[in-house]
Amino acid sequence: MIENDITIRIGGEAGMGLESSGAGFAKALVRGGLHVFGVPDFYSRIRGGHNFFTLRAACDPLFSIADPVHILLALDMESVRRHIADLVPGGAVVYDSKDPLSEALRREDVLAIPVALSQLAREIGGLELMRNTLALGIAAGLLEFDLSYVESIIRDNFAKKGEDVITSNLNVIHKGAEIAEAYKADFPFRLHAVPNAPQRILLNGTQAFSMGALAGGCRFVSGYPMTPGSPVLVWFAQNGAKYGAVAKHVEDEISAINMAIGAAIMGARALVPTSGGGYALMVEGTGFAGISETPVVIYNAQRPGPATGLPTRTEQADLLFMLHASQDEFPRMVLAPGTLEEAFHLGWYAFNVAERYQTPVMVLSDQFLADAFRSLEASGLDFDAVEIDRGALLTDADLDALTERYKRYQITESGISPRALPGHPNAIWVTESNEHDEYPRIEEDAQNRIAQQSKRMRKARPMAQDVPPPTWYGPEGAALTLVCWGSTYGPAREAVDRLNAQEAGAANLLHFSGLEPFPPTAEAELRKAHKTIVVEGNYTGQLEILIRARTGLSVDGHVRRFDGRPFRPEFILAGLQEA
Amino acid sequence: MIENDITIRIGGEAGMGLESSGAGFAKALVRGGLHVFGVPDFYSRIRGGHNFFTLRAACDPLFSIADPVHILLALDMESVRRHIADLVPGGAVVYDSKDPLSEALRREDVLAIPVALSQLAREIGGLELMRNTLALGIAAGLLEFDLSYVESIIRDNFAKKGEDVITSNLNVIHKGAEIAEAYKADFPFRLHAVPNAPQRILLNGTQAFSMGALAGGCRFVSGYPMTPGSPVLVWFAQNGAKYGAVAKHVEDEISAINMAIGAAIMGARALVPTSGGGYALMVEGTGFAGISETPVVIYNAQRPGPATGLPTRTEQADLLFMLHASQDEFPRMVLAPGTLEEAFHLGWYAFNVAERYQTPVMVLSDQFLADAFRSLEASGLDFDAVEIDRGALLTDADLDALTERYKRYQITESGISPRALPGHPNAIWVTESNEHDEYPRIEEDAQNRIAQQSKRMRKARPMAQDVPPPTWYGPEGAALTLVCWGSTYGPAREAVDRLNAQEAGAANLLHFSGLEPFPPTAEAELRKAHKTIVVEGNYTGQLEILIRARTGLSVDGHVRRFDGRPFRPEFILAGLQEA
Amino acid sequence: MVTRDDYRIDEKPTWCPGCGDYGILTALIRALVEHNIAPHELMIVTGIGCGSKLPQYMRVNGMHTLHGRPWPAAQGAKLANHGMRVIVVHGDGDGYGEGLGHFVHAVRRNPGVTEIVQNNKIYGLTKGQFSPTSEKGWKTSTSPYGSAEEPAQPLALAITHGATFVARGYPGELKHLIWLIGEALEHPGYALVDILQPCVSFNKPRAYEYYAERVYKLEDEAGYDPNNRTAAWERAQEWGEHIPIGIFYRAVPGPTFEMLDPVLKDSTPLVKRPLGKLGSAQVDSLLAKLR
Amino acid sequence: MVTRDDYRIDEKPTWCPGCGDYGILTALIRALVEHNIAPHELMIVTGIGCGSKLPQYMRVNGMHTLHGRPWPAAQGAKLANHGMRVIVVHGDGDGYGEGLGHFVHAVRRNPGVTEIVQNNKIYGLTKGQFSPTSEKGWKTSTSPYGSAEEPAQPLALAITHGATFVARGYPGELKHLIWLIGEALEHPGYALVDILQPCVSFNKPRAYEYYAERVYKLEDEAGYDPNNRTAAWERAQEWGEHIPIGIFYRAVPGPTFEMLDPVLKDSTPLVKRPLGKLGSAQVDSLLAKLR
Ligand SMILES: Cc1ncc(C[n+]2csc(CCOP(=O)(O)OP(=O)(O)O)c2C)c(N)n1
Ligand SMILES: Cc1ncc(C[n+]2csc(CCOP(=O)(O)OP(=O)(O)O)c2C)c(N)n1
Ligand code: SF4
Ligand code: SF4
Ligand SMILES: [Mg+2]
Ligand SMILES: [Mg+2]
Repeated sequence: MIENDITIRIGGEAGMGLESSGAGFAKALVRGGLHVFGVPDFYSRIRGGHNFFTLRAACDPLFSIADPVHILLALDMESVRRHIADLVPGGAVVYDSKDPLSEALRREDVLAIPVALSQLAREIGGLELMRNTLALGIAAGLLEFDLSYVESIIRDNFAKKGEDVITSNLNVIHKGAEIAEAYKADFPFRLHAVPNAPQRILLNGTQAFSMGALAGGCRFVSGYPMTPGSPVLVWFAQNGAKYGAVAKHVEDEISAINMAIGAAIMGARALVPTSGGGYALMVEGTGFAGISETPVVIYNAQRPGPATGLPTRTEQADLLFMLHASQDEFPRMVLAPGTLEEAFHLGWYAFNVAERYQTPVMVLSDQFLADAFRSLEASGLDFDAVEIDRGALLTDADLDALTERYKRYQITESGISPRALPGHPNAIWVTESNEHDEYPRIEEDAQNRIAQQSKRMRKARPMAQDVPPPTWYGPEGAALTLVCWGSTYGPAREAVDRLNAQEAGAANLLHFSGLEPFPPTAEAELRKAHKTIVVEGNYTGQLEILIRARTGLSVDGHVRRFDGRPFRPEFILAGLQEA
Repeated sequence: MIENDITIRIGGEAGMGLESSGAGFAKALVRGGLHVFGVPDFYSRIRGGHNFFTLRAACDPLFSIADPVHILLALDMESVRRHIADLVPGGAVVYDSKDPLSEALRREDVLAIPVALSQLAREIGGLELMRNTLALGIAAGLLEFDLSYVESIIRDNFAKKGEDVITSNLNVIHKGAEIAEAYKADFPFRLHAVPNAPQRILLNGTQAFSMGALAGGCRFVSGYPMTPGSPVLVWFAQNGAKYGAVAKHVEDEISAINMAIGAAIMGARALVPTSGGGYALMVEGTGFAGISETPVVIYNAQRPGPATGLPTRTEQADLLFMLHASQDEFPRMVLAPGTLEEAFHLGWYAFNVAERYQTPVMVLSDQFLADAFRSLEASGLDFDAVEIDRGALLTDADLDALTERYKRYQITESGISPRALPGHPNAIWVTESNEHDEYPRIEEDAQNRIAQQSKRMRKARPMAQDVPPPTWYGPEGAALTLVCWGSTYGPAREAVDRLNAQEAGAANLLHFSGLEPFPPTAEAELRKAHKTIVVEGNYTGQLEILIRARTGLSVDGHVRRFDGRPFRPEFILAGLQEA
Repeated sequence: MVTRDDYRIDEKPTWCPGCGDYGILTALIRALVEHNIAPHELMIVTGIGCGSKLPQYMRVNGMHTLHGRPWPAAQGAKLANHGMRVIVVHGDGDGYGEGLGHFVHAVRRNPGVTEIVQNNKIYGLTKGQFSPTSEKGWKTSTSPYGSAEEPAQPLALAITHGATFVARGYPGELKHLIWLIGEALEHPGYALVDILQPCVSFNKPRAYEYYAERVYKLEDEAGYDPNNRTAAWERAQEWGEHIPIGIFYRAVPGPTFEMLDPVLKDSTPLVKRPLGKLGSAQVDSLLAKLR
Repeated sequence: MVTRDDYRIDEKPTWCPGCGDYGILTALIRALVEHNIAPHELMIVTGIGCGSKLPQYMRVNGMHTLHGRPWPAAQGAKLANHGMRVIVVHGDGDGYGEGLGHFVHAVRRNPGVTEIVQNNKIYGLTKGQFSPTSEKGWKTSTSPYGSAEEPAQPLALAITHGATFVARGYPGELKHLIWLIGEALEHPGYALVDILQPCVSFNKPRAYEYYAERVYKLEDEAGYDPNNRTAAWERAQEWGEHIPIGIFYRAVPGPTFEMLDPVLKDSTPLVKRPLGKLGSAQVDSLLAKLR
């Protein structure tokens, strides 16, 4: 019996409810004390097509899914076709017996479990849609996973729908487990609950970032729906009001960023969630925030492009775009969380940096990080560590004491000008998108331009001290260093673990979550590596380009992926063979 | 008597007609066989403020204005205040005698010529506005420039307004020359016409680029007014119809680029002229052109930003922005003409490249290049060299012969897919902004994504062969190499000339007019230099960053300017002291 | 003779079963066939949304552009080749939300383009957020407390800005819809056909049953005069128990945007003209201004 | 008591002598003073254009934003601090051209914001191109053959989309304009004052003389009922020999966009609330959903 590290894949059409039942089952596993990593793979359509949800569970913390699948729950024949090859020898495929498995789809080394999924779901649960639940019940049964955890989730999730719904779901689950009984003996994998594990949480990057932002004082969110960025907008629309955060779905992205700027000038911590194509429409507004020194946080959950591209898939190809977006120059910070913990942390940290330096801060996520679920200790979202630092913000008392005309854009050594929020009689001023003097008056004089542009650009120096430095994972001085940024951290970390398991000290990982200003320590850290391979999700190697632009250093190789699918450890390991 | 290289500056308020009279006078100088370089310096307002126009003339070709001024025509006291210090010893200031020159504004070594400019203009010409003409008449008189050239311009320019207007202008000019008589003896500078010089032309970068584009088959221009890009839109609106080019001023920049894309898909060579802030709104459209492989030419006349910035001034700070604009990646070409000749040449060349590689081509100009006037031989606009190469465009005959379903995005070795224009019964296809297969159908499959994204990106390889390589000016193997891009060529060239005049072989110049794909020869050329100083108009040193990103090379120093004013040779030379 | 086969393609729509977009696709193809318009003579320009995938599901030239931007692309296409027929198709979020500005500006120009709107009063493809045509108070994932906006009035807006053919259809009345689209196609100027499109996944309260009970045809109302602009404007805003479909307003259009262009007026389409080097007389006329 | 001195600043407008923007600035300040609104209680949000420089020429809080984008910034400002009065000021090119979409969407929301438009029917700052409100056939540098577009109908459009205060003023009738702006400021919801603004540099045919001969006040017309929406819509489109100014439409507004927000409704402005860390009960309620 293999007890740890089990992967279940459930596949079917859009509209079959894969995501919610997958997430529910994942929660049950977490309640059972297991660690979970879950990744949805969805087409950009509402019904039909082929979607699947991959759920990996283990006793140890997980940072990625992995390739081999132990149980395939195929709600349609397409799911068998696509995924049968991914099953490990000894794995099981559950499929609807209404369609027989063709010869080509049979595997000798795989346990075939034909079940009248739809029919039984209808008969027992009353709804064909419950075939997910039935299939998951079979999986639980095969794995000998304690059904009480699944039951508790069903009770919680359907509490509002009443006892009848709960009962029929429970019946379906039990039916599944009952069916599994007959096959268990031939199935060598188990996933037993870990009895006294701490109570963990299960969430995705959208939730981690949103909660971080909320904790960091984000009180104004304006956005326009765009996958995979809009879940943050939806999160705030649905949860924000309770905590005093206004969330508006507005007419377009141009409006979203300019509303946020208007709100931020008034003093609200403001966020615009979007994806790359939506961000493209925010470029002019970003420059306005830059010259007007307005703190706004821009969240871009990247997806493959250009243009509409692959709306529901993942990529990391907006780095250099965000870094240079807008005509002319101004300081900005670009952050890219690699884990849920970082997504939470940078979620609140971004607002401090934005207000401290009075400039736009960009958080680069991607569909993988935004949508993938992971279990973690509740302390992983470190609410206690949250600080709210509003930077050089003048208080009413400061303003009461003001005797001269307030200078919103005062020239200072640091480049940071003490900031007054509108409303005080002693600080009356006009936010300017034209070049301006200190008050600000519109001013075209050359010396003034030099003074104001230099003042703004000077802020980049202290900002560089506040940008998160790249961090190491794995043994010091390893023969091979993987270099990555953002969401690639998880799969790269597991790749490193596997390399070191083969050969101790073989590999380590240097991860960038701060990209602009380029971390001052980065060059020294990179020079520590013996051999550097950059692992990133784009065609041209944008981190590699950035490293060369900032340090002149060339790396030794790369593993890149740009097919819209997230990295997996196996992909990286295979890529290393060629890199 | 100093005979060559004379600079006249005329200053006054917006609305006084400085630009048109300055340009008229410049034309007269050109008709007189002289070379001319003229630069307007304007505030972003319609009336009032302080504008000036600097006109340099010489027997030899000019590539820049220079600092010292020989004649200051001050239509108001502000002009004296601002520019009196710029006069060379022995220079002259003409000002309106209605306001006396204060002690502080007097210079012992400068010839003061108080004239009742407004009053005389009214009395003789009937219009106060003619004081420009009067002042220019005085300048002509002082310089002993043959008035017949000025007269010929007046006759041509006012031909439509009738004899009366012509006569009063002529009277005013003659009055000016007559006034000058009394001062000539004390004024040591002359600008005699060069009798048998070839008939030259006088134009600015806007005109050079527009004519190049028109000659290159540009037949569709959609734009939205934005200084300093809109003059190209206006040029086409006013001149295009005669040559069959449609020009539309549309509701915004988003519309402009998407209209151009629509027109380009149908087969028209399409251009969008704008400035950085307008381009910011075209970023999403650029990506659409990228993924749909639509040839469009984007013209950005840069101005200082961010946001509204300094609307009527110059800078070169949009390079990295344009180079990375849009989410995800696709090949593009970025061109930056350094001279009028190049503006013309790249004007038509851009359309060939765009169609050859079916992708956006960006032409980076700036306010300096767009607005500055220069004389050149008519052959400088080499209409004979123009070629129209539409790339892999299928003819009706090709399409008639088609037996299979047409594949718009056929996978090819070069990445270029033969292109059909819509309308033929054998080639029916849908332009896609989603990722797609060859036909194209919308397709999310991973292998297909790899195939299509790689196909598009592959085009960058042959494109690199078509990007203009950096060019040398000055002696080979010089001790110092100035490196520049775009409009900085002229002033940098003159700086090099001056350095070499001091010490033969002291300096040369490496000029980039092609920036993306990064010219394959660039690294080798840069390695030829002993000491490299990058001269560019932005704060962070964008070409310098690009050079490091592409080659790993660090340059030895830089001279940068970001105050909204164009480079002048003196500024570069002074900067070299510090670099 | 154009037949339905000419428009047939081997591609199954990815729309949800029961989606109103199927009916719109059918009606469009049938109107095109009835009016003898061949696929290669036609360019269908769409935005991004469920409905905007339409040109993928018929054999036709198309431009599947950007969210909110079909109008600019369509106008560019029409100006470049006014010999081709251009139809703009988009959803309510696309053309009345992100692209509302383009819509109004396009109407003002009277381009020779037909506009067909899949108005399901919801964002379908992004999973059901409220749209500009959602009713006030509508609860969705981004408006859990109800939308706080008056719905946009695209028909009234088009009437206000000089449109001369403004209609509303409903795929539950397929024949009527085919007829409407046909009339729009024959209209010698800009024509709008807004369509009540049931979205069975995200806008269940506005599904077929809802409309079936409420729609009535203006054509069936004896006194209704589609030439009365003010009455049309008022009727375009009627909503609730009774929902009018049919031709709200129809008048004789002026010259189209294309035909007002000095280059295109009564002349060969731009892309059909030879593209060669400038002649020496042309070069001279350009240089003459610079001397 | 607020006085004119409170709004005085030592800054000479850069507008052309004779520009209609001077009169609008005067009228605005006088209305603010008459209605006792102090500069620090006020935020004036403008776009980019000649007129949009206005907040530089009075002592007031302002946001001089981007071309076409004053509305989004203004709505963000109002939502963040509904305790402050927000006025949007922009030109016709700005708010009815580049920003037309934002305008319509803003009107639909009924924000508690007053909108004042310097409508000179031309692009002033970029030197005289035709604008969305230019008459059809208008010749400018970008329309040498005459503009080919029907003018936008901003007043009719606002009426169509639920606006409850829609007026037009003219700086040549300064007292009337002051009164109009004052009425708009007192209106408890969105209010629009579109202003016929002479541009002496680029729109000479639409200078003071032209309007002086043609404008008439709706208030002077006995039978005019500003509560009749359809009549207001019709009148809003009258143009030519007679040009109406005054209040076209006025009705009782519903709750504003701000007051429909669950967080803001009848409560302290957002930015006046303390910004602290989440309490442990709040953290628990967030985490509870993840278990
Ligand atoms: C610039 C941009 N913003 C957002 C999106 C995401 N998006 C795709 S479709 C859509 C809404 C579609 O709604 P609608 O136009 O009504 O079409 P439907 O799906 O209802 O047919 C959105 C917001 C996008 N593709 N591009
Ligand atoms: C995105 C963008 N496009 C274009 C411009 C250039 N621009 C500045 S003002 C203006 C037009 C102004 O017209 P209007 O709003 O009517 O104001 P007016 O000058 O007439 O008062 C334009 C096009 C800009 N600043 N930003
Ligand atoms: S989500 Fe709605 S609009 Fe989209 S395909 Fe499904 S039913 Fe049609
Ligand atoms: S150009 Fe016109 S709108 Fe602008 S300041 Fe001058 S008169 Fe006023
Ligand atoms: Mg919709
Ligand atoms: Mg205007």
